[in-house]
Amino acid sequence: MEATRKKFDWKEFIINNNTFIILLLLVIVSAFLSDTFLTTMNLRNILLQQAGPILVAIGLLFVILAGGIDLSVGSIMAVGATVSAILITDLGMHFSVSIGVALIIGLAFGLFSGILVAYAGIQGFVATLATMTIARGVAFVLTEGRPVKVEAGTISTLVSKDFMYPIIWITILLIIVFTIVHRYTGYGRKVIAIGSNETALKLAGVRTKQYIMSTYALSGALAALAGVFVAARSSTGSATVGTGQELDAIAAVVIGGASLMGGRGFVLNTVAGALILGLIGNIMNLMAVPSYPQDIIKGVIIIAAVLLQIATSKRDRTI
Amino acid sequence: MEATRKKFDWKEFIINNNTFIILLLLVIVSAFLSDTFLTTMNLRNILLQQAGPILVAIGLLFVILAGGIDLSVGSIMAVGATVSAILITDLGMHFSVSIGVALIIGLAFGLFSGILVAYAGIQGFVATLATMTIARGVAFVLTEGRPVKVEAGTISTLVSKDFMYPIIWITILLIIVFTIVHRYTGYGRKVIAIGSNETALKLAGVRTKQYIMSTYALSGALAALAGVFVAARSSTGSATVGTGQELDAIAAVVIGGASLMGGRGFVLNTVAGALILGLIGNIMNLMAVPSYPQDIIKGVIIIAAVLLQIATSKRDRTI
Amino acid sequence: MTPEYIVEMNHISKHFGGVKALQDVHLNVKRGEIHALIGENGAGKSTLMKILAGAYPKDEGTILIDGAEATTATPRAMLDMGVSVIYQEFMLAPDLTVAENIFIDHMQQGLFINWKDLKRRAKEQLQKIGFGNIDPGKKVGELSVAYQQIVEICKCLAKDSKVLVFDEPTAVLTHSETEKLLELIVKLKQEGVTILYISHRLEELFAISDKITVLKDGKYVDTVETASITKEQLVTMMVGREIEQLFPERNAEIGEEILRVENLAAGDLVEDVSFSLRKGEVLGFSGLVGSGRTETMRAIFGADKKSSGKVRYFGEEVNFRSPKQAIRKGIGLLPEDRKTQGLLLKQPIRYNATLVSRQGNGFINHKKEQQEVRELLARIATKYGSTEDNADSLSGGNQQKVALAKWLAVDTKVIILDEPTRGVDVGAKTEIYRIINELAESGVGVIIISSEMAEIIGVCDRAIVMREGRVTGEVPKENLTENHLIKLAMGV
Amino acid sequence: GDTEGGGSAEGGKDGEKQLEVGFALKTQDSPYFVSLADKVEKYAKEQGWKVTILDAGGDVQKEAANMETFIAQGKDLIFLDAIEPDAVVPSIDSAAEAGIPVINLDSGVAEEANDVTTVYSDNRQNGRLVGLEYAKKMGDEEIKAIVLSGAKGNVAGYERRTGLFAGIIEGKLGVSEDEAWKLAEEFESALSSKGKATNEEAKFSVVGQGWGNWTEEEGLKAAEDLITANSDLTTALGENDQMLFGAMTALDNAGIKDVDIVAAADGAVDAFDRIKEGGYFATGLNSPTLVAEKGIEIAKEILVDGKDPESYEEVTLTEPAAITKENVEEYYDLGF
Ligand SMILES: Nc1ncnc2c1ncn2[C@@H]1O[C@H](COP(=O)(O)OP(=O)(O)OP(=O)(O)O)[C@@H](O)[C@H]1O
Ligand SMILES: Nc1ncnc2c1ncn2[C@@H]1O[C@H](COP(=O)(O)OP(=O)(O)OP(=O)(O)O)[C@@H](O)[C@H]1O
Ligand SMILES: [Mg+2]
Ligand SMILES: [Mg+2]
Repeated sequence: MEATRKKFDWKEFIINNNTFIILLLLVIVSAFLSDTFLTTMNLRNILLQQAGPILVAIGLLFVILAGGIDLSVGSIMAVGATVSAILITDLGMHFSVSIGVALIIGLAFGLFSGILVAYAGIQGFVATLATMTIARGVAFVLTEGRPVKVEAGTISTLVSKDFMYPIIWITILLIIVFTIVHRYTGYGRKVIAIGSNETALKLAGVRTKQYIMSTYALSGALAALAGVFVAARSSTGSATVGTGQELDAIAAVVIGGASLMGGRGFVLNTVAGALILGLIGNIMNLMAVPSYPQDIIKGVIIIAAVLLQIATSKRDRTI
Repeated sequence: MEATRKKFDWKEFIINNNTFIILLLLVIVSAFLSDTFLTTMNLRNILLQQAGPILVAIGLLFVILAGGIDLSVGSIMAVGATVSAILITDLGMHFSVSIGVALIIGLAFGLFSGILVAYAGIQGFVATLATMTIARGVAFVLTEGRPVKVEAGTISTLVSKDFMYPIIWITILLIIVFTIVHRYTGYGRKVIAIGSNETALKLAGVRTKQYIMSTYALSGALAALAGVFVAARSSTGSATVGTGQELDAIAAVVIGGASLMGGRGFVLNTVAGALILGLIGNIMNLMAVPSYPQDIIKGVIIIAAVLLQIATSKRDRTI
Repeated sequence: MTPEYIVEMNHISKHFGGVKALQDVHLNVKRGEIHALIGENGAGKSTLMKILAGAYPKDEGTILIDGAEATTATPRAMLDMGVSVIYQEFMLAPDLTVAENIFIDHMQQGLFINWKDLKRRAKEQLQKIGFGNIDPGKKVGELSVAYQQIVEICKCLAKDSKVLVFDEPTAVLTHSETEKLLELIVKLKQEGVTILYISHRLEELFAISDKITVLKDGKYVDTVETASITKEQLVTMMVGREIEQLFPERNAEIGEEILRVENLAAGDLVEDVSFSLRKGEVLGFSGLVGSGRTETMRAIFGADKKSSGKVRYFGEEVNFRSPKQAIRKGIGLLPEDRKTQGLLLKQPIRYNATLVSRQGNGFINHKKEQQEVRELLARIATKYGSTEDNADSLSGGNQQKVALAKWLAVDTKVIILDEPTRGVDVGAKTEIYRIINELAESGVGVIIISSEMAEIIGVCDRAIVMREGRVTGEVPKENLTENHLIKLAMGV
Repeated sequence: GDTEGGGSAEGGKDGEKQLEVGFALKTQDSPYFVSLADKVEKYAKEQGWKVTILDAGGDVQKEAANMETFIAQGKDLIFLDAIEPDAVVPSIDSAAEAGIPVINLDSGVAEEANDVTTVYSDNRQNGRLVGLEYAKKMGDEEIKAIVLSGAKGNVAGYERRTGLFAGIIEGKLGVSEDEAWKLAEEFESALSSKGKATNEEAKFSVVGQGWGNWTEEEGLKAAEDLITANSDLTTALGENDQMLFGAMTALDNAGIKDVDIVAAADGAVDAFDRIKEGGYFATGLNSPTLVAEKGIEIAKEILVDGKDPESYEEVTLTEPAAITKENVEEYYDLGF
């Protein structure tokens, strides 16, 4: 109800939206660099490709908000992909049930990390490094190293054109849900508060351990879902799914402006961060940039994006 | 000059030496599990295999002590391996010169990360993630993706039996040097202090940025040397060297009891941490544990080791 | 029948490693009284309160709230029993807004948070205690320390507790805010809330408390009616000896001018500051919280950028771009917040004490260093276990001494002390004043920023008063009175 | 019996010493290698030998460690599937020094290595044969292709794609094999430095290279981007079958038809089925069964029959072949 009308503050606007501005810049540059970039087909591909990474990054965001880190997401993707495939193929389950089971198993792996961190007091980096190794091992043991082919018309429904590409809609829905959870629920705010000052919350009588544990569980479940997406896209559940995805996901969260110290970060910015990373790969492929320099360029763009982040949010110098 | 003689405090002793005790336990168990474990040949193999990982972990320890993290070590190993090989093969350099150049280039990559972190204010995780990508790309570009064969009798001198396996001696020497640097020099003291409270140190007149940068440079140089070791052992410089080594190195540092928050950690414990990880691999090989369950077992042992760490160093519960 | 005591703590013991923080301590508080808790730094006051709050488990003893024994002493359980604590170290989440922090454990009433409503409720709470000017939508990390303290208080008040514990709430507040807070506490008492109050500022205790319990070295000394005791008697109970003079005499010779600041501007706040400092002089800086004293000194010291103005040091114009340059020239600064800026809490006391003196990267002789540190700490009568214990094992006052010790280990010509006695007990305070005197007597120019006017008056040769980033007055020793200082600070 | 997993080579008390062999495998993350390991294990057991398999997970250092473990345990013979041809030489030589013969399976190693022989299906020749078949099919038509590669820095992958290029160029231009290899290497080199490569005369161009990590899902992703940028392509080349399966899905999704799927070498049963159906042009024969059979046969000659390990040729090739619709039935049982 404030009557004063403020002049539009450009600086403030840029600071608050720097991730989105970087994304926009990248889209514009890409559109100039390649004719095919803005085609429906390419944009749809990007969405289909990035749906999984976006979910993984969102799950990770919550872990990071609470001051943790999760390296196991890539491996849990593999568990999600292989479990859902095996249940359909070997046990003849309906694909929706198999997805449910895969999510629960992903959640269980997350819980495992969460218990190690919250209750056993192991540093998140190490606990999830261990879970990462274990989950990958489990995926390989389950499939005996052979990709499990899934019958068409089951899990592939998730990417079916006839149903308007469900995974895109699921992802958009989850983005909305988690934006709300982050901003409008006590859960979201407590997770942020824990990353900001855990002791304060404990002393306010909040069972912080449960919350910390829950973020890992959430991250595990979303990673498993991302794995299911991969399985759906290739109609195959393979134990190699998601290799290295953890680093991309962390990069996405940071490019989205979150602090790895916890307490600061937003869902939509994280989504933008994941898309930025995805776009970099996409445009280099479209332009047929030679493969070996691709890594170098990707590294440089990550640095540039983060520097832009920092430059547009710079506060006064203090020691 | 305190005159009081204390009774030997077992509890204190265990707390202070828990990493070494875990290592010892593992050695004893391994000796029981496998006859070949305690053979000279196997022990020598372990030393030759772990020389590189130990150096990488020590470099990383300094970064971590100062409150940072370095994901680029694995890729810098690849740069070290390929550069040293190419200089000998393509430019006909003497191998000692080529090693020197490789170290300098490794150091330069470390400096690059260090500048990004200390001066540009990028979070260490992301800066080194970018460097990791870039360094790997550089290694691929340099070799055009194909391993570079090095003539026998050059770089392989480093692992020659006739010279009593120089890399083992170099590693032991460096362990001693860095133990002294950590414990008995102002440099080591400052690195630890930065990890505890950088602001306090700045206000005490220390140019903390230089020190932070230097830890990354050190880590880069040691990683390159570890890469040279790999090249020496295989007489080949390959761009795929060191893939995933960063995670093992971080695990080694943490199993060695260091805190990823900075300020706490010891060189010898880190060495023990690296050896623990190495032994786990070695004994599973000796026992021919199938490769998929190996991952699972490795994860479980990491957790067990860290839990033992925590259990033997438990302080009073406080919030 | 309601029991006589609302809080009954009996035979409480607690140790941290080898340190016996509390031994067989009693604390009995009647309903509706303001009960003060006093003792030297490290006497165990905060520990006792943390045990009451369920933050620390006790080794032994019983706690009864309103006659009911607290068997499961977790923060949640104690909150449910009606005990809230405003901690000495702020317990806020800096990344969340004021409103969220105030209602941290009950943000939403329905499924979702109603931000408008949350902010409105927070505003109401803030207004209730007279700080309606704090924006409930602002992040706590962006507030000044004083305002953070207010939020912390507000957060506990929002819980409708039966028992409220204030652990040194005024250490970071200035005069006017302290007044407001004390008024509020009295009002709460009238509303039937029982108050436990900890402070090192004796005049506050005498102003509001009904009873005082004294702790010393982790042991219970006595509980007395405030009305029946004098300040001197109380100090003697606390310290175990008489303190003749809070502010010891100084015989420093004030010499030539060594530092001159002209029209200094820095940051958003400091606009036009000029003053000079002489050899052997103790110069006070007074003013309200946020008046820009800290920022002025940081700019001089090279910790922040100057935007304009000149600094002359021994007649020569200097422009320090980093603390290192200032330190090289012989200027030292003790920052106002020892926890975040002054100490390496998780490192040995020894490392802290040699933080400035050990600038080189060469070899360290640990034995020699230990000896040096022991001598240094003995000089300023620091209480500690071993030089190898971590700094966070020390009590507040002794932490402050260790932070100060690092400057005593080097030769300084000018030393700036920002709130040097914040949270320090009377006994330790006199010792710090003694150290200040020694420094001045040896020819060092000393600048003291203090929000305690008594301190400015008692210790300084001259005082500068600041308000909103400008110097509003310079007061010579003979004119140093509270009245005068307040007028200049408030701009009336 | 505490010899379970231990290092003891003793069999029964009076019985003959049980032979122990080790297999140092480069990775076990795809069906080919899983199948190779299974076959080696199976055939060795049929001989009554004890087999230990150690997997390097694609890590050169781990591979060296695995070799060292076998040497320390005093295995009677080591099978090796090397990650890199040069990097593994010191390990092979120290095995030889310890009197342990090493037989390379599936991957070639540098010539100077002191091994018995290398049993493999020649990646280069397989690629070339497939390339030749494909050139024959295309005749004078232009080939505009994308190529799906496995992992950066992988030697087998390099050999396979270069082989494909050589075969196509040789078939289209009718030059000698040597000449074709030279042109193919130039072509590869252009591809790796510019991201595209063309041989005008042969009317053959590669418009983009994607990295599929040998897997279907990553092959799909890489192919999607490449297809989008080049919707008028005629051919998807690949270094194995799995990645090309991904490419087929991508093509399907994009509604692009009539693109030929050409794999340099592999031999998944799945691929054979698709070749039969006609949706898949060809793949090179890389049969784990053949490699394992031949390897065990040589091992038996050395260990049991006492044949001189030095007497073997540098390489023992299993038959390379381009498997197309015409001959797929013949090879079907060798698939995996
Ligand atoms: N978490 C802890 N770990 C170790 N020792 C502690 C801890 N907390 C307090 N102590 C020790 O317990 C004793 C009592 O400390 P406490 O903080 O209760 O003193 P205090 O009376 O509140 O002092 P101050 O007036 O300085 O706040 C001190 O010796 C202190 O060093
Ligand atoms: N790091 C910071 N972040 C945000 N605001 C700050 C910071 N440091 C100081 N401020 C603000 O600048 C103002 C001036 O602070 P400064 O500490 O210089 O004042 P002061 O007169 O020294 O008061 P105090 O008694 O609190 O030390 C305060 O209102 C505070 O809110
Ligand atoms: Mg206290
Ligand atoms: Mg201040």
